[in-house]
Amino acid sequence: MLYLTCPNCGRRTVEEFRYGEIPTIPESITDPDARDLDRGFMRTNPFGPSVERWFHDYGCRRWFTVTRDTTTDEVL
Amino acid sequence: MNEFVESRVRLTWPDRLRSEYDVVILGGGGHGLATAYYLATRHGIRDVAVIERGYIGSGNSGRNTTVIRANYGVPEAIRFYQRSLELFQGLEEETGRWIMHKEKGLLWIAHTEMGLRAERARAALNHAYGAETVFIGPDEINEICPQIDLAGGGRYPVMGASYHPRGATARHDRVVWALAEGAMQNGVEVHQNTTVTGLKVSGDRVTGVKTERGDISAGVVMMALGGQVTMVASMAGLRLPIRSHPLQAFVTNHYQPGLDAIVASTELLFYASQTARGEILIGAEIDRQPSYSYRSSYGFLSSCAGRALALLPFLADLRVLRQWAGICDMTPDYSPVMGPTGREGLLVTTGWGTWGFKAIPAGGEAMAQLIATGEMPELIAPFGLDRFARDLPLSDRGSAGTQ
Amino acid sequence: MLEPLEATRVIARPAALDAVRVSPGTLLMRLALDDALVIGGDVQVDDPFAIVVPDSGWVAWRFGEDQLREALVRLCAFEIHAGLNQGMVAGLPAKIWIDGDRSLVIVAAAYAAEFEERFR
Amino acid sequence: MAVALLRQGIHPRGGGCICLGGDCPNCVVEVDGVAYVRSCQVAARPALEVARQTDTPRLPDESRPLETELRTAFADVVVVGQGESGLAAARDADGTVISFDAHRGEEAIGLYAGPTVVAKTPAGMVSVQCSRVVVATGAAEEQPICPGSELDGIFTKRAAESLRAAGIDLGDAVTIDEQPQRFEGSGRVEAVVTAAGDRIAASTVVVDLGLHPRSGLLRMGQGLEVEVVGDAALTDSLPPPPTEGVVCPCSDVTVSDLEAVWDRGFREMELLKRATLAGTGTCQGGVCLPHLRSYLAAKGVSTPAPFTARPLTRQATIGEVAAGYDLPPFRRTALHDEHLRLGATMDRFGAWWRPWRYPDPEAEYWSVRERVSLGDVSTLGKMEISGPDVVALLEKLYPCRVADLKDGQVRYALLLDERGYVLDDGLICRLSEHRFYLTFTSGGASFAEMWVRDWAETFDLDVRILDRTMSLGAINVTGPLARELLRRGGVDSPPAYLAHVDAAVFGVECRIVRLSFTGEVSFELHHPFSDSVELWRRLEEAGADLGSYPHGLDALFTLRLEKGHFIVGMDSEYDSTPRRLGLEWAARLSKPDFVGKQALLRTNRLPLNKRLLGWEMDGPAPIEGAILWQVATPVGQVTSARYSPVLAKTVMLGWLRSDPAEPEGISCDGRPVRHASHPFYDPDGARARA
Repeated sequence: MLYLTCPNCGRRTVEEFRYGEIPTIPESITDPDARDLDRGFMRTNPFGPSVERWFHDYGCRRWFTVTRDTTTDEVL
Repeated sequence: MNEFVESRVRLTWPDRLRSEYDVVILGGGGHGLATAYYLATRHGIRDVAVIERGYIGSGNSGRNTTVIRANYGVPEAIRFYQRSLELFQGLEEETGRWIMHKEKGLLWIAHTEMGLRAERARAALNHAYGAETVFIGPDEINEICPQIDLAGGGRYPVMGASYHPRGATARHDRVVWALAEGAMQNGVEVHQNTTVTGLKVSGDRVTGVKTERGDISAGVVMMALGGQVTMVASMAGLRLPIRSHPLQAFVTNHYQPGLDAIVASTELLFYASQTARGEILIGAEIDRQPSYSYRSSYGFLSSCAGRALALLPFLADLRVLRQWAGICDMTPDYSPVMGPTGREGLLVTTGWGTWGFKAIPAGGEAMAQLIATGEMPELIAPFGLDRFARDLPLSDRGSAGTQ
Repeated sequence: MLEPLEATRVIARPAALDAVRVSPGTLLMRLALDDALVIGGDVQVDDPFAIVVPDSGWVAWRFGEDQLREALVRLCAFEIHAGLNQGMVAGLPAKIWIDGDRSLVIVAAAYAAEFEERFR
Repeated sequence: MAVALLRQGIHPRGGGCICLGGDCPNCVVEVDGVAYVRSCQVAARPALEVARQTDTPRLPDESRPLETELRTAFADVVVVGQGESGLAAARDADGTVISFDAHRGEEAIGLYAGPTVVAKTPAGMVSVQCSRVVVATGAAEEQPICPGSELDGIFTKRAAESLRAAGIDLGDAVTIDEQPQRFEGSGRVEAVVTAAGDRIAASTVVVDLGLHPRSGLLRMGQGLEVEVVGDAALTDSLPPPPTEGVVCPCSDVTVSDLEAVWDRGFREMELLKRATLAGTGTCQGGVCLPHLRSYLAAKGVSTPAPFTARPLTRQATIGEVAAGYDLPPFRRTALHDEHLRLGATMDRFGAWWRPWRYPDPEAEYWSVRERVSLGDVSTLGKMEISGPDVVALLEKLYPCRVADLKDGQVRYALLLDERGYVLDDGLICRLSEHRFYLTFTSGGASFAEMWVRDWAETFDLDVRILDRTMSLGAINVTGPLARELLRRGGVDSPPAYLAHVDAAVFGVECRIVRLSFTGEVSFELHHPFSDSVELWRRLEEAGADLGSYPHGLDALFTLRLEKGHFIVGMDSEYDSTPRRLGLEWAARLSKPDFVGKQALLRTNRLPLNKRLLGWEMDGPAPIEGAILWQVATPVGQVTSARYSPVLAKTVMLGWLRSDPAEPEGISCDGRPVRHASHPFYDPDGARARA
């Protein structure tokens, strides 16, 4: 039972939200096709702090950004 | 003694970790051990070490809901899982071990016209590609599984189903042990409690692995890691199309056999079956957020129970014994990734999402063939990592069982 | 106690919404920084790009605050405070306005039938 | 209940050491048809039906309606356990405190993130969100592990005290404080042989073997704000290693079973557990865990950690844990009752109830093709968007041009994801220079709002966004006489094809959007939700003498298929690029940028592996999903197939997955099919534009 705090609506269970990823592409990938491919399919899949977007589906219907530790689900 | 005590498998552990093997397999779960098993038994490649961080089968191999089926949504997957289903059918005879394999038939229930359309299409496609599946109506559903409430609690009327008679279950741990034993008997070394700390890289080539117990050189390194594959791959500068999500499940106390079929609903997003021991095992969709946390949630338990009851109300009085979570590596197209990585000497089998257990024998067989021959087997050629660059994804979300 | 809600929806710059004053008896619910639902009155907002439209897509139930709080213990998993609360109630998206005898539960009209059944 | 049974001389399970603490499986019974109920944790009440439980109970045949509910509470501190230390913790805690007392039947069943404690209480299920949890669950008494432990007449010290306090005479009870060698007797204990080898005759034996902390909740709460007090905080000292007898009474695992699997190489705690099933039964290791650890320690395994604690610590039924969960809600359009009045069969499409068929399917179809028909399209996604940067945003979001749209114009558009795959489709209506009205598919509406908002924020563009899906109704007036019906509603100048106007229809303010999905003249009347019923009825009345009959989804699917319109998610797949769908014109690659453009540039250079094509065949339609065969090889799959009354043949859309050259020798359902260009009906669109 993970909880998130919507800056507009307050603390809610995760069931109220939708997850949104912030893609991170290594700067070393400079070729436009390779960047595009990486953005479309490859994932950093962070083990630890992860900056991500959440949409408050059941509330204000706005996005917000949180940092969450993916090993504990704790919001940092 | 209960009849389920493992009384035949014998595991033989090596004394020491050597500094060189022909093949090093990272991950002592079903896929890693199956690859080792087939390398040793089919190809005579025995100088193999399987490196496991915990105990064998401690990852998803010991946390899944044990369904075996081949009714997938793209031809390439149907062929692959059909091969796996057939290997499972022969695994007890081949290994001489009781893996509690039992064919019980699998029902995917539809509750709307759109659901009917999807299940009819699934049946047609699977039939065409050799995985027996038929579309059936409520009367036949009732015959196969009389416990299903055809009214669906008033909200989810049972309008039809695709029925996959060869759908089966087996005991996950016993599959792992049978393969481990078979590999060990043929010379494979399985090293438990050994954590990989890095990959040995020389230019574009991976030449071995670093572990807490010392470095190992290897002709081929194969990653068969559930949950940790992104991190290990990054040690070779490799990026993967993987996001790791928890998948939760729960189980009841044990009861006499009575739920004969595996029951699933893609709309209600749950599936239920009865284990050989008599427990009712219920699983659902993955958690939406990527996470490596094994912590269970009450929200999952409550909603999964509620959805299961809509179709199987007789479950209401069964006692919940425990709930748990596994970590599923999900690809963007909901199909696994098998084969070369673009780094010489490094292979991967990953993206096993919610469908890894059923693929254990075929995945292991194909990866062993790849290692032994250097050629990508035809059966898994479409599952290569290069499919994304070639824009040939194998979109199979509808077959995840939980989507 | 179900009633269709005749409201006005205002999407505007947050600062423009901050400056809005409504007459007594008009209820302005600030759904988000740039979003307000106005019940029972007109609203003028200083934003040429504002979207101000009549919004009849909601239904409301009126309760006394105590009665509502007691019911919500069974129906929602978050803590209710005075004023506007938005979140999952009885499994569907709802807005709860807590203000003594003027307390309301508001859901999209498309969910009215479901909500009525679940609120019992 | 256990006490009540014992008072009558009935051992709840027939035998086994009784603890009365909820720690062992030795008092489980079937209560009112529910198996595995620990009788020591249930208050005896008149009319409860209690039955002796077999080792493997039968599955219930049916279920009884469940009255349980889940209540949510909030507190600063939750104290689990109300022994001395629990009471003290509750007394000394700052802020609000909620306590659970197992002696009052309040059992915490799990500790979850938050922290959140879920408990089963006589009043129902309770979920408490708090800042801190105090685990004061005390300690369990060690159970005897030796031959004969399954006999009746063995009690832990605390159980004996409780029974005596309840006035039950334990007769010649002897107390032992070390693990005995064995119990003797048949059914009921007759003697105990102590560790020292002394045989003591007794019909009741009280065992006082030490305590093991009830640490399940604590272990479950690792990483959370959890504190442990009292006996639950005891250091767990290991008992002497078991040598004989049943270690795990839930799964009937003996010491010799442990020996057998140990010898076979199962030497990790988890492997030992999984190979024997010790610890996987009712008490989840409550009895056997200390002994398993001791067994392994004696084998030289250094301090074997207890196995992972997982919920539930105490048991609840599936029905009980489902309490408080509400199934996903279904939506109704404002016209739901109108459809029922007209006799429609309703079906769910995504989240919405929609009319699938009305009583006369022929009339549904022909009224569109020859007269006029009403369709409820209120479920379409609808969005109003304005702002100084609105054109810039839409130019980025859509693969077609947006800036050149004139006020009042409408354009059909695809929505692509970053991989160049079709996410959704819909209309772009320009209201004024900085104001647009967008539509999306019924299934795509919810996602579309997230999508548009996300990109607006990502590009930091100044726009106002309002999703109007749930607040506007929409009625499609379609057919050759649609214009006449609108005229009767007071609309003298309806919009031209691919244009829109705002006008009153029968007094209802509408945004009239003209396009055509059915292939005939079509006006979508978007209007306030509260006016839907009025508008529908007025249109129905006014159209009666025109031969108007409403059409549902089933007819619509045929009508649109005749026009060759694909439906996102039904005909398209995850990887459907415009090229694969034959809609390359919909993506203008000469635009500076749009979401998915780079992907299209990249993938358009690759060989084309599959295409969505039009097909036709004689005779009735095969199932949607039928396979396309080339001789004996499957080469594709039909996604939509309908018999077209107006064309007197079957028309289909379907994927061809082989070489994309002109396909030949294709069959379906055992009959030949022909690749055919679509639209199948009115290919130049003269009727829609009329």
